[in-house]
Amino acid sequence: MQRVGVFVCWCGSNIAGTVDVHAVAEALKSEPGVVFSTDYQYMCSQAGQDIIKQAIAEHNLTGIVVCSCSPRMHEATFRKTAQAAGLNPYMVEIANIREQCSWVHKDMLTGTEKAIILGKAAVAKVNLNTPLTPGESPVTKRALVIGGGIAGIQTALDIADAGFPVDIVEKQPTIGGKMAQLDKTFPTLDCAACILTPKMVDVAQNEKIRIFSYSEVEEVGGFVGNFDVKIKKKARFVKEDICTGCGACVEKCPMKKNPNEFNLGMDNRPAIYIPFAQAVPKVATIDPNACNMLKNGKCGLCARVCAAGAIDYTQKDEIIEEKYGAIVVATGFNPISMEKFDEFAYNQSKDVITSLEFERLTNAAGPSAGKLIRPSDGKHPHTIVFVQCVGSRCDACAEKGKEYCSKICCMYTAKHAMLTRDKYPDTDVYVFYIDVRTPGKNFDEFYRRAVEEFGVKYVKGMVGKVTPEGDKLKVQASDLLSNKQLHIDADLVVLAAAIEPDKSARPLATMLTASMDTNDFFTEAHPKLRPVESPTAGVFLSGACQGPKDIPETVSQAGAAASKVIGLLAKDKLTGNPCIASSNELMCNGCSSCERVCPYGAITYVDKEFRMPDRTTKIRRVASVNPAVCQGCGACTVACPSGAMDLKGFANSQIIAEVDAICK
Amino acid sequence: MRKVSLDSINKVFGKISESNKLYLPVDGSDGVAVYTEWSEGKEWSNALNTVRSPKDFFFPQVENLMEFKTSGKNIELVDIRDEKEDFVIFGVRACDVRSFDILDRVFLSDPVDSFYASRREHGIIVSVACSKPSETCFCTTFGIDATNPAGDVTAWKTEDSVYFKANTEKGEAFMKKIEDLTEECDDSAVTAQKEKIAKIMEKLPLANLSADAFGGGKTDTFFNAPEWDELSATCLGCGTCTFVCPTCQCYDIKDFNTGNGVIRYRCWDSCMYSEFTKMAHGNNRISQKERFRQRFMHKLVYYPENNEGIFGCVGCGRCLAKCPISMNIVKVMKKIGGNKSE
Amino acid sequence: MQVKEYKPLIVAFCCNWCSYAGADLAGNNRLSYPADVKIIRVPCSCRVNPMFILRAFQRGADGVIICGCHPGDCHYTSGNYYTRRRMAALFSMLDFLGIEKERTRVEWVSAAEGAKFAATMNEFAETVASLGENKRLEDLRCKR
Amino acid sequence: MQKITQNQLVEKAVSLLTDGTVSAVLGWKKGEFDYDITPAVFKTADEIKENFVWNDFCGANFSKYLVAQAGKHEGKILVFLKPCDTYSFNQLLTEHRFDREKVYAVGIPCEGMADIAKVKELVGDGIVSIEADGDSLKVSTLYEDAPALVNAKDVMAERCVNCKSKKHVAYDELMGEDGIVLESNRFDEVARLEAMTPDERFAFWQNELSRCIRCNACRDACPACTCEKCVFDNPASSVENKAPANSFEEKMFHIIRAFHVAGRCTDCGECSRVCPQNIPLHLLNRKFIKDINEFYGEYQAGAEVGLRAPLVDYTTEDLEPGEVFDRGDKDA
Repeated sequence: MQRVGVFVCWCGSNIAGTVDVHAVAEALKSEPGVVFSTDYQYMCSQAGQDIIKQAIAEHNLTGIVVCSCSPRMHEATFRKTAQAAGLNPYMVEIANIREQCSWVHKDMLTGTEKAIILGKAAVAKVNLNTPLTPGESPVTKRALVIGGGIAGIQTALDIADAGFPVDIVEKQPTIGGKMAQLDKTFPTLDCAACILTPKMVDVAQNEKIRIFSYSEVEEVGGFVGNFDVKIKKKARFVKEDICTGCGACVEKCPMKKNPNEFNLGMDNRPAIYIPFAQAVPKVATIDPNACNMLKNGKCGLCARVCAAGAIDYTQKDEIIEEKYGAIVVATGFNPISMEKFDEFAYNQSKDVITSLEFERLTNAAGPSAGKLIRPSDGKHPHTIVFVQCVGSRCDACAEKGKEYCSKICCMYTAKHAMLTRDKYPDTDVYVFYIDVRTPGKNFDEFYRRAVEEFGVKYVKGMVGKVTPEGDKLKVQASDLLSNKQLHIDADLVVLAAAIEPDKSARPLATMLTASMDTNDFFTEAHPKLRPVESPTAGVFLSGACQGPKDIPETVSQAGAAASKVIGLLAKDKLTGNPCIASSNELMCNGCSSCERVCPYGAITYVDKEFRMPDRTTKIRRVASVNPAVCQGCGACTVACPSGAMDLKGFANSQIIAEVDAICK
Repeated sequence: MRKVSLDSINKVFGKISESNKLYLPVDGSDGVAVYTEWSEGKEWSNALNTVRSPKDFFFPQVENLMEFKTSGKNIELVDIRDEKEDFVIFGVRACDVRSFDILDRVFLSDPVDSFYASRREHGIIVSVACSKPSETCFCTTFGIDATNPAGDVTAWKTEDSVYFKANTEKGEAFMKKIEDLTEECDDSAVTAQKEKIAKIMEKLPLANLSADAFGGGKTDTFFNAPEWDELSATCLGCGTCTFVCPTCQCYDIKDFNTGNGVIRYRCWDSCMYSEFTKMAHGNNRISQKERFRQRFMHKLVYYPENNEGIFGCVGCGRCLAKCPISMNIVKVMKKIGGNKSE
Repeated sequence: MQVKEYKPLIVAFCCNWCSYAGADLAGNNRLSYPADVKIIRVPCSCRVNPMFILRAFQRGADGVIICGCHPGDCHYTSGNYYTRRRMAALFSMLDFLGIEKERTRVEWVSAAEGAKFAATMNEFAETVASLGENKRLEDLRCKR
Repeated sequence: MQKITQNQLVEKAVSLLTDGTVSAVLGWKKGEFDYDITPAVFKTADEIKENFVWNDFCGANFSKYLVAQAGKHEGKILVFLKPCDTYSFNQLLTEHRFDREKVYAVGIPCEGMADIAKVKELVGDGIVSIEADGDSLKVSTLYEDAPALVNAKDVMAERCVNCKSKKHVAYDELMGEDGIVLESNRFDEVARLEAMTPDERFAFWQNELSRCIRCNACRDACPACTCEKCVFDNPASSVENKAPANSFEEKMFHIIRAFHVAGRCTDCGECSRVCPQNIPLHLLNRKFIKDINEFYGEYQAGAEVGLRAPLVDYTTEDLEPGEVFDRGDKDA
C-alpha cells in the first residue's frame, strides 16, 4: 500500500475562487492510501514546493497527488520537487482542478464536488504507480535547419557560433529566401540586400555550416537527439564544387525565354541560370524543363563554354542520409494566390500586381532595374492604388483568403507608398485600408510620416472593383469616413496579398509528426512559454512557418530557436520518457499484432524458452520493446489480444482505477 | 395416490403459485426446456429434461454471501442473504432428484453450508417419472429407477392425467394445497406406465453399462491408467460438462469491488479449468490430463470412497449431449473400466 | 433508483497532445461545460481499450467520449487512425446489441480548439442527458 | 452423403503413418451413437483402422489443436482439414501460433455437416443409429420400429447451410477435387437484426445471452482464441471472472470475446456449434465481419497467410465512428 500525500493548490483565487480547497483536502484525507492532505496558496511556488518536500520527509510518502493546474503546466515542476525530496518523480500524479474544473465551472458546489472526484481519481491512480526510471539515449551533435531564408540563416549562424555543425536544406538553388527579393526594409529603409547578403556570405564561409541548396527533406525517422534524415539533392546538372559562378554559360545559353522565378516571372532567364548576383552558393543550375540538351540531347553549348568543366548533363538526384540531434523548421511563407480575386482584375491586367512584385519592380536588381514602370507598357505610372488586406482578415471570404491578419502588409505598404512619393513626387498614391496596424518600434511614426510628410492618400475603405479600361484601371472604392463612393483612374494597382505558410510545410509536418493549426502554421509547444519549440521533442520553429512575422521578429525568434537547439546539443545524453510499452512474455502469443500497429518499429520478436505450467519447456516467439525507440503511444496495448502488452505510467490497471474512481 | 387431468394441470400450478414460487421446465425461445417461474400462460414442457439441472435452485451458479460497504476508511458488514421463502420445483427427473442427495452429502455434512441448507429447507421437490428416456440416459447404472423417482412428491404423467404421491411431510402439505383440484385414485395407470417404461429402459444403448469396476478404494487401480492420456488428449478444458452436471459442486469464492464496497460471492468453478484451485505455487493439476482425470476419478472413485459407495454421477446424460468434443463419463468408464457393453 | 435529479455521468478520454490541451485551452478561455464531464488523460486516443469503455458503463457512466488529434495530426502519426477503426467497430457492435449509440462518441479536437472542446462536451452532455440513465450496460452491484 | 469415404481417409492416414511422413494423426474417433464423434490423436495404424470415423457429424475444426499438437510429436502430425478449417489454419499461421514444418495438412472436401439437434427435432429422441444413405440419413430410434429417412439438407448445421467456401486455402495434399468460394447468405440474419429497432435488438440479445453459463466452450473451441492466457482467466486483466454474475457480465464477456477475434475470426462457426445453450454466438462475429467488409472493403481472415487484419491496419480515408450509424443500408 502506498503512503499518499495530497496537496491542493489554490492558485490564488484561480482555483480557490470556485473550489473549496479546504473541503477538497479534507475529503481526500479519507481516500485509501492517503496519509497526509493539505492545501496552500501556490503549490508551484518555492514555499509550496517546500511544503511538499517536508511532507514527503515527515510522513515518508511513497506517492503524491497535486490538485492544481494542468499537468501540461506543472507536472514537470512537481516531479522535480518529488525527486528533490528523494521520491521517484513518476510517483507524482496531478489532478487538473484549474483548467478542467475551477475555470470552466461557475459555482462553488459543483466545482468542489468535481475537484474531489478528480482528486480521488488521481489518488486511485497513484496508488498503482510504480517508480519509473527513464532510459538514456545519446545525442547526435548536429542540427538540421529546413529552409534557407533569413530565419534559417540566422538560426544556422547562431548554432554554428556555439560550435555545433549545422546543415541547411533549401529547396531553391540559393539561400536568401523572401528577404533577398525585397528592396528596402521598414522602418529604417535600409536595403534588404545590404543587410542580408553579408549574412549569406557568412553562412557560405562558416566551416560548421553545410548548405544543401536545391534540396528537399525526403524522410525523417528517429526521435529527439537521434533523428535519421534523408535529404534529396536534386540534380542541378552542374558540379557545385567546380562551378565558379562566372556566368559564361548563362550568357551563352540559347534558351533564354523562361519565366524568372526570382523576379516572379516579370522577366525571363535562360535555361541555365544563377538566381541573382549574390546567390549562395553562387552556382549555375540547369532547368531540366527548359534545357534543350536535357530534353532533346541537342545543344551542349554551356558545357563547351564552361572553362571549369562543371556542366554534367548526366547528374542524378542524390539521397544524402545524415543523423541529427535537433531539427529547426524555417520553411517561411508565400503570398497567397490572387487567382480567385477577380474583383481586382489581377488576371485581366498586367498592371495589377502584388506587393512582392512591386518590391521587384522597385529593386535596382529587378526586371526594370529599379525604375518604377507599368508592366504592361513600361510607361511611368501617375496614379497608384494600394489595396490592403487582400485575402487577410476575411472571415467572409475564408474560402479564397485567410481569417488571420498577415501582420506585415500595413508596414510594407506604407513603405512602398512613401518610397514612391519620395522618388516620384508627381505620382498620386492612394492606400485603401480596413485599419492601419502599426505596433512596433518606430512603426507608427513611420506610417505617420508617409501620410504627413509624403502626402500619401490613406482612405479607410475597401476597393470594390478594378476594371481595366483602355490603358487605365478604373478603381471603384468606398470611403467609409466621408461615406462616399470613389472612382479613381489608376495606372497601377498594388495588392497587399495575405501570406500563408509554404506549401512544403504540411507534408514536412507529417514527416516530423509535428502538429499544425488549421492554417497550416506549425503549433508551438506552448503559445507563451515555449513559442519556438514544437510539441514534438527535438523539433524547433523559426520564422514565419509558425505565424506571420516581420524581419526583426523573425530574426529574434531564429535566435531563440538556435539557443534551444544549442541547449539540446550541449547535452551528451538525453533521458527518455519512461512511460513506454512493455510486454509480459508469459502472456505474449507472439501474434505480431503489436508489431503491426507500432509507428516506430519499436517491437521485435525473439524466440525464448519457457517453462510451461505443465513443467514442460517450450520455445515461444515473444515480443520485445526497444525502450529507446518506443514513444509510449499505447497503440500496441489495445492491439494485443491477451493483454500482455501494457504501458508504464498509463497501465490498464491505472486507467481503470481512474474510471472506477470517477464513476463511483 | 391422487390424480388430476392433464387439461387442468395449470389450475394446480395456479393454486400452488398463490402461496409459493413455482418453477418447472418450460420450453424457451430456442425450443430448449428451462426451469422457469410459472405464471399464467406458461406451459409445462414435454422435454425429457433441461440443459441446466435443477441443482441451480440449491446451489446457484452465483450466490452473494455478504457485502462490505466502505465509506472513506470505514468498513461496514452487510448481510445480503436472500434464500428466505419456500419454493416448489416441479417436474424433476429421477436422476436429478438423486443429484440432490449427492450434493447434500457434501454441503450438509460438517461444516454445514448454511446457504445451501436453508435453500434445501425452503425447497419442495415434485419429481416426475420418465416416460420417454433418451439414448444418452444411463441412470440405471447407478441404481436409479426412472419410473419411480424420489422427492417430496412423485408425479407420473400419462397421456391424459398426472398422478401424485406424497413421500414426505413437505409432500403431504403440498398435496393438501391442491386437494380440491385432485381426486383420489388407484395406482393401476401408474403401474402400467412403470412396466411400459421399464421395458424401454432395457433397450437403452447404455442399459448395461456397469460401474462395478469403480468405487471406493480403486484409486491405485485407475490413477495411473495409461488410457488417461488418450482420453484427455483433445479435451478443450472448457467447463461445459461441469456446469451442466447436476452433481458437480466445486465453487470459488470471489470479491467484487463495487466501487462503494465489496460483494463477496461464490460461483461455480470447474476442475477442468487451468485456474482451478490455483495457489501461490501454481496449479495442483498442471496439465489437462490431470484435470480431466480428477473429474472422473472424483465421480467414480473418490466420491464413493467417502460416501458409502454412492457414485458421484446420476447418469442424466447431459455431458454426453453437450460436450463440444463428445468426450464423456461413459466413454471413460468403458475405456478405463474395460467394460465394452456389446 | 437515485432520488436526486438525474445528472448524466460522462467519461471523456483525451489524448495528451491535442484534446487534453484543447480542454485546457477551453479552461484558459473560461468556456464552460457541464461538470458531469470528467476527463481522463491518455497519451493517445489509441491507448483507449474497449475494456475501459465497458468498465465506465459498468460503473455507472451514462456516456463515454474519446477525443484525439485530428486524423493526420496524431502526435504518434497513426494512433488516431487505429482509434477510428477500433471505435467504429466497437460502437457498431454496441449498437447491434441495442445499446443506445448516442452514448458513445469519438471527436477530434486539436490543441487549438478549446471552443470546439467546450461545444462538443455541452452538446454531448445534452444528448446523453436526454437519453436518461444508462440501463442497458449497467451493473446494479455498482449502484448499491 | 460425404463425397469422400471413410475408407479413403483411413487408407491415407495409415499410409502416411506407415511411410513415416507423419508420426501422429489428428482425426475423428468413433463414439457411442454415430453422432458423438471425438477428435483424437492416433498413433498407430491399428487404432486408425479400428476407430477412425468420417461421417456427417465430423464437425470439429482441428486447426486449433495444432497449437498444442504441432511439435509435440517427433516429426510431423497429419491433420485433416475441411475447407472452412483451412482458413483457421492460415490465420493461425499468420499469427505464428504453430510451426508449419511440423504439420502435414490433407485437405478433404466437405458436403456440409449435420446438426444432431435438428435431427432430433425431426425424428425425436432416443436415437440408436444414424447411417448415411445417398443424400439422406437413415435414423433409427427406440420408439419407432422403422428407421426414419431424413434429407441431409434439412438437418444441416447452420454454418454449413451458409457455407462461405468449399475452397481449400491451405494444404500439403488435397483429396478429391477442390471447390470454390461460395456466394453465401451468411449475413442475412445479421441484416435482419440490424433492421430491428434498438429496443428489439436489445431484447433479442438480452434473451439469448441470459442463457450463457460461461462454460467457455465458445472460447476454448475457437481457433482464434489461442491466447497463452485469456484475459478472462487473468486476475490482472480487470475483467477476469468465472461466472456471469448479471446481464452486464454476460454482455461484457461476449462483446470482448467477439472484439478480440474481430478481423481474425474466419467465421468457422465452432462457437455456435459447441454452445450448450444454443446461443447464436456466430452472429456477433459475423456482425464484425460484415461491418469490416462494409467499412474497409471485403476481407476474409485466413484467405492467405500474412494478411494484415483490418483492426491493425488503416487508411487515411476511413469512415468516422459516428458515420457507421448513418451509412444507410450499404450492401455488404
